[in-house]
Amino acid sequence: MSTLHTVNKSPFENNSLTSCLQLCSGEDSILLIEDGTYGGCESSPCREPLTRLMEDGINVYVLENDASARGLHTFLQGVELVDYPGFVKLSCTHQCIQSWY
Amino acid sequence: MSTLHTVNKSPFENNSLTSCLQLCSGEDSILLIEDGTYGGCESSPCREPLTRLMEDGINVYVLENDASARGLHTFLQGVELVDYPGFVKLSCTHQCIQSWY
Amino acid sequence: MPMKFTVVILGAPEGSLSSRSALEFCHALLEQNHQIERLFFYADGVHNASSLIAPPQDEADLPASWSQLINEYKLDAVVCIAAALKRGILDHNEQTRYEKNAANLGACFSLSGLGQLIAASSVSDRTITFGS
Amino acid sequence: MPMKFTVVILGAPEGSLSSRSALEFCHALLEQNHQIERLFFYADGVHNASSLIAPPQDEADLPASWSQLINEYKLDAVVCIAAALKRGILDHNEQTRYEKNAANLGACFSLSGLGQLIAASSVSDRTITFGS
Amino acid sequence: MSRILCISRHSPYQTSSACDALDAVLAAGAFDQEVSLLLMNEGVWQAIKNQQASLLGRTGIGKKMAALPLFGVKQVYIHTPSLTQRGLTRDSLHLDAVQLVTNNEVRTLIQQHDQLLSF
Amino acid sequence: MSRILCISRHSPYQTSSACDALDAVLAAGAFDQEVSLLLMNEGVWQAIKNQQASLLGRTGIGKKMAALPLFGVKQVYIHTPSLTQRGLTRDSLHLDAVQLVTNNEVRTLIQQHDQLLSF
Repeated sequence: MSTLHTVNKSPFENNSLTSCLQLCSGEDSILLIEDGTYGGCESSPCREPLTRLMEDGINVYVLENDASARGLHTFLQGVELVDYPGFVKLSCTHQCIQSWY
Repeated sequence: MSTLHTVNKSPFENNSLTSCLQLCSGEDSILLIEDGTYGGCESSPCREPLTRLMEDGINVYVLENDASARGLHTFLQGVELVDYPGFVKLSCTHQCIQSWY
Repeated sequence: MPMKFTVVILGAPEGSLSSRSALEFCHALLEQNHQIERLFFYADGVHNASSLIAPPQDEADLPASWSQLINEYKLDAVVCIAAALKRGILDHNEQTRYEKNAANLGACFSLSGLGQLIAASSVSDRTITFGS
Repeated sequence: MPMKFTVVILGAPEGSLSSRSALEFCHALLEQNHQIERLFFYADGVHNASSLIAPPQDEADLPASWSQLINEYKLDAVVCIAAALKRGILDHNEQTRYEKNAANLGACFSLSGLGQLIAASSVSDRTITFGS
Repeated sequence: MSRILCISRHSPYQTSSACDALDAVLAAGAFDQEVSLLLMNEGVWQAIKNQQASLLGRTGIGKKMAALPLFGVKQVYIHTPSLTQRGLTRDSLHLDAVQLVTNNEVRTLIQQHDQLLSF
Repeated sequence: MSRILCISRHSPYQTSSACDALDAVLAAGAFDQEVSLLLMNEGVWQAIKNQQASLLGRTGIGKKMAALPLFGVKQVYIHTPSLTQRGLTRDSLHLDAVQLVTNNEVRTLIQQHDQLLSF
């Protein structure tokens, strides 16, 4: 069983992403939306644990619409961009969805 | 000139208290209200900088009403309890009030 | 394979972005031929059902966009009654019951209990929450 | 020495505690014979002025408590009009202007612009914000 | 019947989140669903002793917590790392019948349920 | 005339806070008050280049920022440690006439103003 974790808070101000990362494993994926997209930046306070999880095979996505709105165009290596149709697909390919907010 | 800093977010989840502590100095005081009262606990993630500031003469207060509501009864050494009339007095004895939320 | 979703909306249209995220997600969901078993507006999300919102011209009108989506796809849009009463969102029944001077629930929404969330979730393939 | 305060309220009565903190603070302020130049309800704080809120019996009724305080001390309670329109809080004028089916602004509040915040603050000894 | 896990991550009073989560869990119980509640992160503050919600005009939340077993809520889980981080122990809690769980056990829990309600 | 400092600490779109702060500053300017704006913490994201608020149906905030000088807003300050922490520099900003300030300079700023508006 796999879980899609969505995170909508900035890790520069809030611990939701840090809490999420402690529970991710196996086939899980992480999708950064809204202010969560700041967490995918190269300067992210969660850079290290995110990189480690990606090396372990966890997929990390950033919602392109929300990142572009914020003027964010470069991300940590390995982070993939998705659009809303991609968000829907991720919701279907994972068995459940945990929202961290 | 002195500033009263109020903080209403828990430092276990949010960085408002950390940000506040970086700006406190001189005659400033800090008042922890609402979920900010969790920040006055002995287990506070801001224990070290809070203790250092208190040693430097910054007064740190916890709003008793909000702490009691949450079942919080023991605090870092040096933290003082105030009630709402005390909150008002602190607002008068400092030249301005910055709310961290 | 089409899937059935329950979508929970916890954010107000103004003062939170999550209502907009939920709306965009629902559009994409329906365009991929998935089904929405129920929209459940809870917590501050109940404000999306207000008929009195008048946003500025250069900003999105989320309550209008929700109503359009609900009407276009004939969606079941339930507003949690307990959350709504606490936040001043009333239909005519509740207006009468609480002796208030107005009702402000949008026409395509209905007030009901949390059982509607549980019932929808239990027959859905996925439940997704858009937090505030 | 009595001081003049401008008090800014940014939190809704439900879904935030800060409206209650502001209310308790105002009570203590007035009991110490300080003056409130103006209460300014802004952002989600405008919901405190809703006349349609019906909270459960075992919970505090903050809009009622605000109205009581405002009436008792004859306070000037201004609700930011731009913030209110975006959140579905209207008086009869705005109801007419935006062709809405109801008005829901409590009787002791008035809708006005941000200039009222600035004007009050500029003649006050202290401005205090209760954030959401 | 679906198995529902409600994850409640917010403090008891600052927002309505904790109360909303409890209401949802009670509703699921009343509907004869197999429902469990997991308190983690700030959510663990909901379970600590000697709270006086009446000071905030919020008496509802304690009553709702007390009602959990009556509504057939299967289990209340508490995330141990969240508890430890806050200097709390099992003795700090006002609920007796709770089960403390590690990160790994939370992962297993999520796998054992059909639907997540995120609060 | 009072000297007003508005401290805006939140990100541009997630809540209405950033926009509310700008509206308050513009109103103060229109009322001929001496008003300055300080962006710090998440607030510094408001000032970065190449934002496309239209993707979120929020075009207002950019226009308001551009209007600051027209309304006689005296100065926009940016908290340098907040900028640095986010991997940003002066070149990342869409505003030209900003002044970067240290923690000590922020303390001095607060002392030079009569009223604080906290957002």
